[in-house]
Amino acid sequence: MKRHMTRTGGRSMRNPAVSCQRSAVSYQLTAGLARDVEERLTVLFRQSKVIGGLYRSMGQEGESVATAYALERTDAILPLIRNMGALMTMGVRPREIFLQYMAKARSNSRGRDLNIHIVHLPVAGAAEPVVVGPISMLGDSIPVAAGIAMGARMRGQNMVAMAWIGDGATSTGAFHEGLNFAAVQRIPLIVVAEDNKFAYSTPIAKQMNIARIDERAAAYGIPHEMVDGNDMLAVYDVTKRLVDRARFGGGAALIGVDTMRMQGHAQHDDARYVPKALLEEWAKKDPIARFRTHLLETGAATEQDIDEIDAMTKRFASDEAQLAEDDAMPDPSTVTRGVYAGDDFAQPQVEFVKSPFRS
Amino acid sequence: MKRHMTRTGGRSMRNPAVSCQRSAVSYQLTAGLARDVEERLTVLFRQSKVIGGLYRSMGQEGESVATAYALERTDAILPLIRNMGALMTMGVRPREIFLQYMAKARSNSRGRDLNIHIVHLPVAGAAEPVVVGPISMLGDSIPVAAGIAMGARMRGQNMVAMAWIGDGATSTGAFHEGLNFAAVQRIPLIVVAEDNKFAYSTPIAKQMNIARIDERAAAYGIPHEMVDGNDMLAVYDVTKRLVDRARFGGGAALIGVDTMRMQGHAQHDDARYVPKALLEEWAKKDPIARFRTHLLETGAATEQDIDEIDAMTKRFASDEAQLAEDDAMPDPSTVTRGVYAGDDFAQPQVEFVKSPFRS
Amino acid sequence: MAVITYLEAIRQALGEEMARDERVFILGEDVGAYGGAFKATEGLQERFGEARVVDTPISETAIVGSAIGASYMGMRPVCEIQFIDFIACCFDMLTNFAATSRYRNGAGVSIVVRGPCGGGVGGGPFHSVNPEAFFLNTPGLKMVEPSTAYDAKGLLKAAIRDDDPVLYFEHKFLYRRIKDEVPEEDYVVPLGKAAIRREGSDLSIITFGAMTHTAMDAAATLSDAGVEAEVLDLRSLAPLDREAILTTVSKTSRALVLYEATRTGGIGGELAAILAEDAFEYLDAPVMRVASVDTPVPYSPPLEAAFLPNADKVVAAAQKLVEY
Amino acid sequence: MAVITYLEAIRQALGEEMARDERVFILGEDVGAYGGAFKATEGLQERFGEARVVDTPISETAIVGSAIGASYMGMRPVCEIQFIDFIACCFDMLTNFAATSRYRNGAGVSIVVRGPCGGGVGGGPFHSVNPEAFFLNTPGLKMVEPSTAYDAKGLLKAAIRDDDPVLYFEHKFLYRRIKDEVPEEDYVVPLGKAAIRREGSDLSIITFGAMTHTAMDAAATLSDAGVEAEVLDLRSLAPLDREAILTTVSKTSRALVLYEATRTGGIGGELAAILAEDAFEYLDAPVMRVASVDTPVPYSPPLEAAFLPNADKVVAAAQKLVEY
Ligand SMILES: Cc1ncc(C[n+]2csc(CCOP(=O)(O)OP(=O)(O)O)c2C)c(N)n1
Ligand SMILES: Cc1ncc(C[n+]2csc(CCOP(=O)(O)OP(=O)(O)O)c2C)c(N)n1
Ligand SMILES: [Mg+2]
Ligand SMILES: [Mg+2]
Repeated sequence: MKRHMTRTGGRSMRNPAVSCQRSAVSYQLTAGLARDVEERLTVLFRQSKVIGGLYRSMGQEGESVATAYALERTDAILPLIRNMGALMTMGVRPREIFLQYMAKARSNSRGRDLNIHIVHLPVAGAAEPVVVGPISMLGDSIPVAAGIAMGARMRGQNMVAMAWIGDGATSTGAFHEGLNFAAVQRIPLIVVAEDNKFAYSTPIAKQMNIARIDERAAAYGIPHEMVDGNDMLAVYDVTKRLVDRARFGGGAALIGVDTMRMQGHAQHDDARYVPKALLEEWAKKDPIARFRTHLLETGAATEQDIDEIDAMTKRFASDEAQLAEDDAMPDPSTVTRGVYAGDDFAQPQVEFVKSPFRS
Repeated sequence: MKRHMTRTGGRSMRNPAVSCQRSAVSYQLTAGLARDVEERLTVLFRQSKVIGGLYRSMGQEGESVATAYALERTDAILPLIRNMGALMTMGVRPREIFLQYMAKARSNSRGRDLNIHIVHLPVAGAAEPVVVGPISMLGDSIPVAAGIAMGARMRGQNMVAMAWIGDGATSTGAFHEGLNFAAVQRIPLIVVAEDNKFAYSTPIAKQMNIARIDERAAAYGIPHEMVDGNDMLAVYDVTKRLVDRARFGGGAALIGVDTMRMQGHAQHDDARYVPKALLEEWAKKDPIARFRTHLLETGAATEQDIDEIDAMTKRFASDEAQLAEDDAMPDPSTVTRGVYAGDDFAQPQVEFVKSPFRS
Repeated sequence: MAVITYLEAIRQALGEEMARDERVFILGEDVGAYGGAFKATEGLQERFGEARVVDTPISETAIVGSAIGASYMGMRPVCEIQFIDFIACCFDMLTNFAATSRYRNGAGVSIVVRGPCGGGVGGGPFHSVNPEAFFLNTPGLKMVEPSTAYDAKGLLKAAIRDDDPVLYFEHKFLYRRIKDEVPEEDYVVPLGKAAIRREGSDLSIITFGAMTHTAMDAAATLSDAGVEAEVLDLRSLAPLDREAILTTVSKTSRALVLYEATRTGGIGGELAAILAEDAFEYLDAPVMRVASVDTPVPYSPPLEAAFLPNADKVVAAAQKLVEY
Repeated sequence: MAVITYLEAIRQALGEEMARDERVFILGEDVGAYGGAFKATEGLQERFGEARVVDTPISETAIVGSAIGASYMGMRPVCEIQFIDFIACCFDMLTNFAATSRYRNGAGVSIVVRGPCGGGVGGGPFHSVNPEAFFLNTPGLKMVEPSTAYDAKGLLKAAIRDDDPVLYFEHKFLYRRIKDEVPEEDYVVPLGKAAIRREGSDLSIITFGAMTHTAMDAAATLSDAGVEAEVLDLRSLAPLDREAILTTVSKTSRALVLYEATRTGGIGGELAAILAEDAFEYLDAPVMRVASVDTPVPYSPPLEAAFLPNADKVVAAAQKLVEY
């Protein structure tokens, strides 16, 4: 398994120089922002301002950020509920997330759909990503992701689509059909399969009989690799290589990430089925803390730099939350509108932020 | 790839003694019977006595027979349309097939369902197999097969279930979900995946991006092996080993068979999309002719023995066809009966023959 | 008699049937140690072991397909679909395999497929569906949906003992909100039988599931205004209790059909057709349908409130109906 | 005007739309060199290349799912389901993903899903289905089913140009049996519009697809007996042409609803409900449904004949209706 840092963030023997062009600090920023946004959501949830469930990616922010970092700004992402990091990396403005979770009128779904179920199909020429949030039926985003990348290819765009999927969701028929189709058609689709040890309460051993989640891809004849998901540099390296390969005609690939869901499935779930020892072990490997250590040890940033970053992301998250809180709830008279074409009404476009979260 | 005979049937270097207890001659009998039954069906089809399509297994009879031979009489089989050989091996009386194809009143489905869509659930203690014919939706029999073997285990029966599946059908979500579940639960399920080069008109290269069909199983962490499907001895050996393993708690396995569909998808299909050279190559490897040569060369049978076998199976097939032809068509007044329990009516049980086709 | 919740009634039915008949077992996602997303199977794995309460992968088609196979071997599987919306992922297995098996080959499929349906809890478009109409045009399936704890228990027991595939929809809004008396001793509520929840002579409200309670609320309001509604709780959606439907409408001459699924193509159509065919002479006014509006289920509370039927909408429709 | 078959009309519509708009492409099983199980796509791969006529694995969910994705990128995919029965295998993708996308996020899904439906050819339980009622309770989908070559071509063109997901059911019994005149020039038959196939004043037969021809045969027989039936061919099943339905029934005061799917839970229920609601005052007799019996589709010809509606059954029902 690919690993760049030692488990607690120190320099490992195999740790090369930071291999991406972008500043290492921006990983820290983005993963921190993802966590801060979710922390704010947790507060809002406790205040009963979030409608329905809240699904946290605590402990997984690193893989989500570092995989998305390997994409170009105009590529396509199909995140699942725990890919807050990917959304932040692609520059989705945090307010969008708060608006969605609070079911507000100006959320991308106008209060019609849950949490990160947002869709952005940029106008031609815009330097924006395609974002297609999930529907709840797990697995379905894989065929759709294949179609996005295939459609883009038909239209002459050199686009890669990236879809994330949980260990549990790899058991669905839709996952199989979609990835197999992508493999046969050499579609530039990157699937990030997240082994976070559980699907709701079900341990991965009841989900699959293979030792490593990336072996799911062996049935499709595509490259697959396992990576320490809490090592952002390693994740980036592996992903970048496979993204480049896909972009230049090499076809689909699957990246297995070894990580851990550090909270319950959703906020209502106290996750008592998770062995304490497992949590303790993974707490030491927290991707953000580890990367902090790495930045300090490599001299890429000082304590003060990082504290400033932390303060900035926290402030940003809370400002954005406030903006969303102040928005109105949807007007009930709009309920029947826009089921079919011709009856569309005011569609709030997803907003993106550029700086300082991405070079 | 496992192979016992040379491609044309001569003794190969690796050819061990016939490794099963049953007489080698019975393979020849059974595969020949399967072909003869289908030949009769072809005649009946031309006479417009078959309702709907006729699907032949020409060229694949060998793998179908030899895989089923590895089962006990009380195991479960879930054949697909091209598994006439398996049905004959388990002793299903040919008349049952003719009755079904001609949609007769006393067919197992009472004229309600197609071709080999028969179901036999033996009464407790009967020395008969469970037979669950397919529904047309490909892939669906894999989860059902898993359930049969799981249910039998729950009831304390030491039963193995065997399901056949085409290369094309391995692309379905149902296949994936069913085999994955069987793998996780260590269910005694043997899947025979038939690479017969085409799914209808679609070549296998458009169906999967792997070189060998058995790699489909790599995603499930179960043993898988590829075998020359037109070499009955090799097929039997590989299958027997995996069946025994499954029976004694080893769990599911997949056998990939390398074979060739020697006619069109169904009788209406002239299969002009199949390269002539491919057919010629495989014609030389006909499993029945090959086994004939093998019997002669090993001295297991004489020309005369085999001619007698041939005459016997032909006569049997045609007698059975005649019995079926003489049966009545269903009474239309029965059409509404038996949708729900309590309204069941005269259910024709599948009949089995014992001798001389199985020891 | 003990007073228990709708959810507890389901849990009791499962536990008692498993104790009564060793062929009964449960399979689904997170049904084991966790006890299911809504805790309907809580404690059952501890009591009956891992072999009889099986945590499955996220594979609805495998869940239902393997249940079919196990039922062929004489077992009586109860499948849990975590939210009934995911039944769409095994639509093929249910409608093509399970529903046709007995008719085709006399091979009955004794499975129950149960799960939480319905809205009103901010579940959004994928956790709120009422799927009965998806299955109503497939002969071979049975469908039930209880509105009380008593029925929840009795119908589930009947479903498990039934020799045909039964879809059992439990309304998640009722899980912990509804409590009623349930006998200590074993009982079943037979499939195919509706129940009068309130007698009345001015109109019939034909409904089921959570909407039964909405109908009762509306009936109380109507009664204050001098209109007496009879409330018929269908309980079974397939087969429908034609006799009970015709009896109430022959008495009141006015029918209001209330269901929570979206209006077009819903079960209300079938009810209207039955009434059109067999109650034409009794009817003094058009059959009225009150249902959700024709959109996906919206998530935001003000939208969902506008989307769903409620007592006010029923009262307004009923008043129109009696004034007709 | 050329006289062409229903099947040829479909093929022409596909070819012309692909020539007209490079965003249109086809995907499905065996649609390429083979030209599809029924040859609806014959010659198209040769003409437009492998990139625009894509042979897929046996993966209905991937077919429809990838079509949704491609449509997000501005393409206009046409999915072929080899027999429409297999649409059950992508029920989830259609009802949950495609149908809700525009409502949820304003992201329209411009796909067509087409395939052969219906019985009468000895296809048995898995190659004969009429699936419209499975989808009628899902807002966001459109559905059409032509009965003539003219409509087959015009409706398919309209479906491809439409910005919403359209299910296009083609009745396999009609493929080579029906021929009629089709203009040389480009035309569409708008979605949502029914057509009167025969005028009459004694009763209205409301139907679509292959049953339109059955209705016409029945109407001819009835006419000989002095009963003049009006035949309304719905063409679009979602949305229904409410106006045309009410207009014909207001004229004849008697409605017979004829559909080939099984009776209970079929589209006839929705039609009866619409009539009950909005034509109550016009109706002089109960709405009658003539449909297939409530069983899986049986395979053997005598059984299938007993199962399906036919002109005799329609005549008998119509006579009862006018005598009412
Ligand atoms: C088809 C389907 N079945 C069931 C569910 C219910 N469900 C929601 S999340 C979840 C667990 C997902 O686990 P995994 O895929 O590992 O992702 P994770 O939550 O661990 O990120 C389940 C079972 C669903 N959303 N879709
Ligand atoms: C789910 C599903 N989709 C499509 C079909 C139509 N169909 C019937 S047979 C066939 C080809 C099957 O090929 P394969 O699985 O390789 O089996 P073979 O015919 O080669 O034995 C297809 C596409 C089907 N039966 N089921
Ligand atoms: Mg997981
Ligand atoms: Mg094949």
